[in-house]
Amino acid sequence: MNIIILILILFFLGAIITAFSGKISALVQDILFLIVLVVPAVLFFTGVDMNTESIITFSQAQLTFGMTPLSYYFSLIVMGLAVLAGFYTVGQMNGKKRKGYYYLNYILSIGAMFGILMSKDFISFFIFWEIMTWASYLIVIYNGKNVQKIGIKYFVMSAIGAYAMLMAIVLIHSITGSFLITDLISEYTGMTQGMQLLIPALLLIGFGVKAALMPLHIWAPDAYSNAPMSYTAIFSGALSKMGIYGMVIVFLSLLSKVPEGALIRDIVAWLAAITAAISTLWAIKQDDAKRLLAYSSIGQLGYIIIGVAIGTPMSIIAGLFLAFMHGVFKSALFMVVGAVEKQTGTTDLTEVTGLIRKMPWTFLAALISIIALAGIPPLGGFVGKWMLYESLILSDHFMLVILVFFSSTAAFLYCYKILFGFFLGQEEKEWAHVKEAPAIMIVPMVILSISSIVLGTYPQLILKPINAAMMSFGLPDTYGNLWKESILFNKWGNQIALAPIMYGIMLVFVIVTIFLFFRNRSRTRYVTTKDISTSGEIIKEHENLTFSRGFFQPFLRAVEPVMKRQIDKYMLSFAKGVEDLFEFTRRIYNGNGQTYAIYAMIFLIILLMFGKNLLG
Amino acid sequence: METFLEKIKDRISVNFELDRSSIDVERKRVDVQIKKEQIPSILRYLKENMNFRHLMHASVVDWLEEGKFEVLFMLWTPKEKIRVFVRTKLDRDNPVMENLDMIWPQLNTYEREFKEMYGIEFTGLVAPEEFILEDWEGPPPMRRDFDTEAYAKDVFSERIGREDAQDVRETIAKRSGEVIPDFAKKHSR
Amino acid sequence: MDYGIYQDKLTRIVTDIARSHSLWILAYGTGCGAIEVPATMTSRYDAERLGVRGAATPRQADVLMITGYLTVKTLKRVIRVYEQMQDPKYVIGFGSCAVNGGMYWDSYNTIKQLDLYLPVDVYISGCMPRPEAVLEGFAKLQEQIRAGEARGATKYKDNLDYYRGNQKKIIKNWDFPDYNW
Amino acid sequence: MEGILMSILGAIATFLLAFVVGMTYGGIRRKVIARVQNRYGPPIYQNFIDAFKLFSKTTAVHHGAMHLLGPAFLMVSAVVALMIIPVLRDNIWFTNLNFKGDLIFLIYIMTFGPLGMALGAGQTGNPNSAIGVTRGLSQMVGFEIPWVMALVALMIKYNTTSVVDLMNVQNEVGQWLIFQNPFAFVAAILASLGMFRYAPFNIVGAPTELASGPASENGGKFLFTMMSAGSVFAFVKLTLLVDVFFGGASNLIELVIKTFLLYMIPVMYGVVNPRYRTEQAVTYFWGWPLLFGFLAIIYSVYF
Repeated sequence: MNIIILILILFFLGAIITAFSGKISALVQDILFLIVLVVPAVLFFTGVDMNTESIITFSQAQLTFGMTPLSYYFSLIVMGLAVLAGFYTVGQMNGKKRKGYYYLNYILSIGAMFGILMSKDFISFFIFWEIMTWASYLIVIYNGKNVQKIGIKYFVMSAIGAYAMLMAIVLIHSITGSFLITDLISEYTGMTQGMQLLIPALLLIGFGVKAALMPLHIWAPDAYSNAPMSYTAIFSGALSKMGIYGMVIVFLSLLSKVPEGALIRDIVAWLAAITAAISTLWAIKQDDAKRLLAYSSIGQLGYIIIGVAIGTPMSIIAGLFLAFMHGVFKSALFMVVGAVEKQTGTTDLTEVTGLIRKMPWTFLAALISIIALAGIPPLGGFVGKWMLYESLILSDHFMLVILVFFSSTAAFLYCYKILFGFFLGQEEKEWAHVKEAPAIMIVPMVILSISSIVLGTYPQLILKPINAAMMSFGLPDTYGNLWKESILFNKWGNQIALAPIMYGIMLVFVIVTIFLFFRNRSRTRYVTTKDISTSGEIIKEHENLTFSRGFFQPFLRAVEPVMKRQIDKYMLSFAKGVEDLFEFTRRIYNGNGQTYAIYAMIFLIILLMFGKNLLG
Repeated sequence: METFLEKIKDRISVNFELDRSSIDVERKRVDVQIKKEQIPSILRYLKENMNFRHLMHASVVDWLEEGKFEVLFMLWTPKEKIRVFVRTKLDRDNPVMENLDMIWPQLNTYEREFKEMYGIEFTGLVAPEEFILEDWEGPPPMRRDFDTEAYAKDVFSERIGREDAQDVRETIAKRSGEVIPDFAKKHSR
Repeated sequence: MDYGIYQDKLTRIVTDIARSHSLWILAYGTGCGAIEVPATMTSRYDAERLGVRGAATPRQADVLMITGYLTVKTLKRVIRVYEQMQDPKYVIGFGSCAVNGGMYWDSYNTIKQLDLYLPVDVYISGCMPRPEAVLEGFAKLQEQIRAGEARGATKYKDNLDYYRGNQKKIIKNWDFPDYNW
Repeated sequence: MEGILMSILGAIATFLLAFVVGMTYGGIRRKVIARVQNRYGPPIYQNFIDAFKLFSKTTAVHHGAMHLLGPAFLMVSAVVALMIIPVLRDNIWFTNLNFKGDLIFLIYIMTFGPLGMALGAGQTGNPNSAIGVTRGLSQMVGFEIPWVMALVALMIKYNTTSVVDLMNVQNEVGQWLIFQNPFAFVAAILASLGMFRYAPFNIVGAPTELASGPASENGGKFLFTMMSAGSVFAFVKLTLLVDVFFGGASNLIELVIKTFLLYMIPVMYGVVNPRYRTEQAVTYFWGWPLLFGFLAIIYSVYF
């Protein structure tokens, strides 16, 4: 038996067994859950290589599985996050109800993601895509809150994406006669011009839903914030990357082959840039940490899509690098929020204050991840953003640079808000009892934040697989030549000289910081946050002066004209229009048998008249 | 104008069974002396029926010699531009009154002040914390029998060099030959 | 004498000169004296040429100016502010109310001897002192600092029991947080 | 080995230079403000006295780890930015880290300090600090746009993101980028008004509103660290402007003259202006500066 099939079977059988093992004991369920996540990961990292390929034949169709360098890269994200978030999940779900349901869907979606990455034909791709959508949908409505509003939004948008994708697949099959992705790529240049634009556009709609590209993003804030945080780490970190994965294939193997592709690319890049800017503004406005991070995820996915859509080698590296980094730091941040939620029971940034001394490890993970998210050197986020700016400037996309710069500067605002809201400010009596989260939740966060640091200093760790993936699309070998592509890198010498310079900077950082820290610490006296300079007024125990409401009110007033226009509202009015249309159609189907008979007659007549041409 | 003043006078005297001569009317001002039990009803009546919507001021006078506190409410009507003074006298030894801040919410502040400065109790007054005097443990300081100099001498130590400071008023009185009555010597500082 | 690591005489002299020429004042605007401070700081009298400059919070300030009478209620805040200031710190009593109670000598709520509660380095007399007098007060304070005599903070710390006793005598409901000292 | 020693010594020399120049400029600014207000004003070396006094304060309090780290982050960011920026042309002493002044890197490293400081200010628990921080961040979003536009205009024109490369294209006075692309200079200098945070953009510190904002809990050594870091930052910003628009400086005197003249622009703008509200300070940069930024980009793309 092939190892990919083995892994997939492990996932799907394991999911079911885990779901029902809760009957035995909760501990057994937890352990089984971890086994089902860890064993495939181990199998994957040890057993799967690029040559593994397997074909399952049903009566008519063939399902082809195999790994490409690109899917290997994305599997790194999925598998790594699945295991880390799995441990975190066990900690977070401890003592909660409907664990079996949750574990089942969790493992199913991981397995489906793995299946998507391993699919070499559109049928299995689509099947796994739907399993992933369904599993994540079931988790989104796990809380049972606002299912009508949130679940329907996610479901409708996913359905739109799925239908677009299905239409594209049918089109592809009708043209090429095959479901294999490789066949599409090889025959793509021979298609008519209309098809050359239509197929990628339809596929992009399908992928754009998962990657939360602008007009299709409206499900994301609600869905991300409604799912349990341990799954949102996967949702935002890995599941959204499936959209990116599809986009990379579409852009690199289809649209880059034809001159007309430039149009779609520019449109997508612009949409992504606007997504990034607007959702950043919305993130600033949120008072709930979950929603804030959800909007932030949409913005960050925007950067990634820009990188992929621009399509110069360097921008693709930037996009893929950012995809990995986003998986790392954003899932760490969602885990942080989950930990705070578990310990305090709320994620409202205006309520929780001063947890830094209560939850130091969580704060550390949050701090590092936030620095990485803000893109401040020397952490990993900076390297990605840096390459993105470089590639945008070198390819003369100056307006995109400005938009990206705007959103990444505005991102500092919500970065500060989330750190300040939870961890800084005055220590409140209400949260005096709060303890640090259990170790099983802390360790994944810390591992993720350490990887942010490591990847900032050694980006080549993942630049290598990125390079392999890009070479498989016929792009030049950038790993050795990257430093020629980039003026920056080149300036430092011909080798991968990022590490020494980062070491230099980190050395200065560490030395000066430690010097000042300990120097000041030894000569100062600790006082609590109640002992602040307030014109001499003594702050009582129950008083809390932390500034947390209306945090960026003046800024939001300044950008108000932009934020007035909400896509949600347009969508809703569109939905209202559709509803009216259906109301009209319902009048046609009035339930009267004679009317139906007339319709059938008309249809038959039309069929007789034009049938020949139609059936051709 | 006269007629309106007269109208007020009439109505008050009829409704609250007052002698017309006890209501003092000047130009644009009506002065009513009334029992403390009638205070809520007269204030309500004036506010709701006579359009005295505005509470200008509330104040307390310490009539030490009579053994009374006089509580004074000044009302105003914006339409006729007429003031009404409603006065009542409380027993100085047992100054208790009904809480009135449901009629005008700003009376709450006045009542807190009266309570602190004169020791007048308002039954049913909800005052979250002290108004001006923080941690005050002495007698209400605005009462005339409160000897502020003695209190200050007792509590705050004097800087050396000020002991021979003369009583300004006595010195001036001695110079001009004015006779200061005994009660004034004690209570007028 | 608590000069920390600056035991060396020369450094002490240099430090004192620097301290005397950089007095950041925290004007605790009680009473009518607060209005004289702007006059002292602005164009005509320009205290900034002596290095005198306003500080926004007690943590940054060197000099606490008590500009007028102090009620008990205010004294509580002043003590708190003084204790939040960082050593070395100086106190200037400003106007006759701060000196001996002034016209509030028989008030039931005004303290008459500031130096019972806080170590005062310089008193400026007058009701109110004109800006010239204020400047002279600053000059006196500078002289004291340069001579190494303005050691109010040390005095306060060493005789904390004395000051606390006086403070507690008039501040009845002592709710200072214990994290203060 | 000699190279390392030399670069360490050079780094120290650069830091001292930046500290002294920044502090002196600060003193000059106070003097200028005083003269404009018809005062005599403090001596020019007043800032050194203040700094020394702050440093020699014998006690201080802190509110926790982030409060200790905040000023340290500010200082680190200033030092790293200084190490990366080319202070003098082709001068071996001021090469510092062997890194050719990447502009994007510089922009990000220069925001790191204020962000670290913001965290430190956040932990103090003083509401004024947090309000000041939010104002500062909002203002940063404002001025960063025209600033980046000016730089992007130059980067696109010369196809580089390195300060050194930009310096190398302006060997003569006529080639200075202020003459090559005056719009970019205007946009950058208007953005730098916000960067220096002098009036009317001093909404962060705002002593009368916010009790000096993020600094409100910092006294003594913390304030000293912040003050020195601020001075070094001022020097870094001025040097960056000189490097980008005035062809850098080949000796110290030239550097001082150029930076001083540039420094006078925000100072002079500040002394005659009151303070903006936050949204005014943000939207100010989205008016004329933004227009000049667009003009700069159009100019560098089409001309």
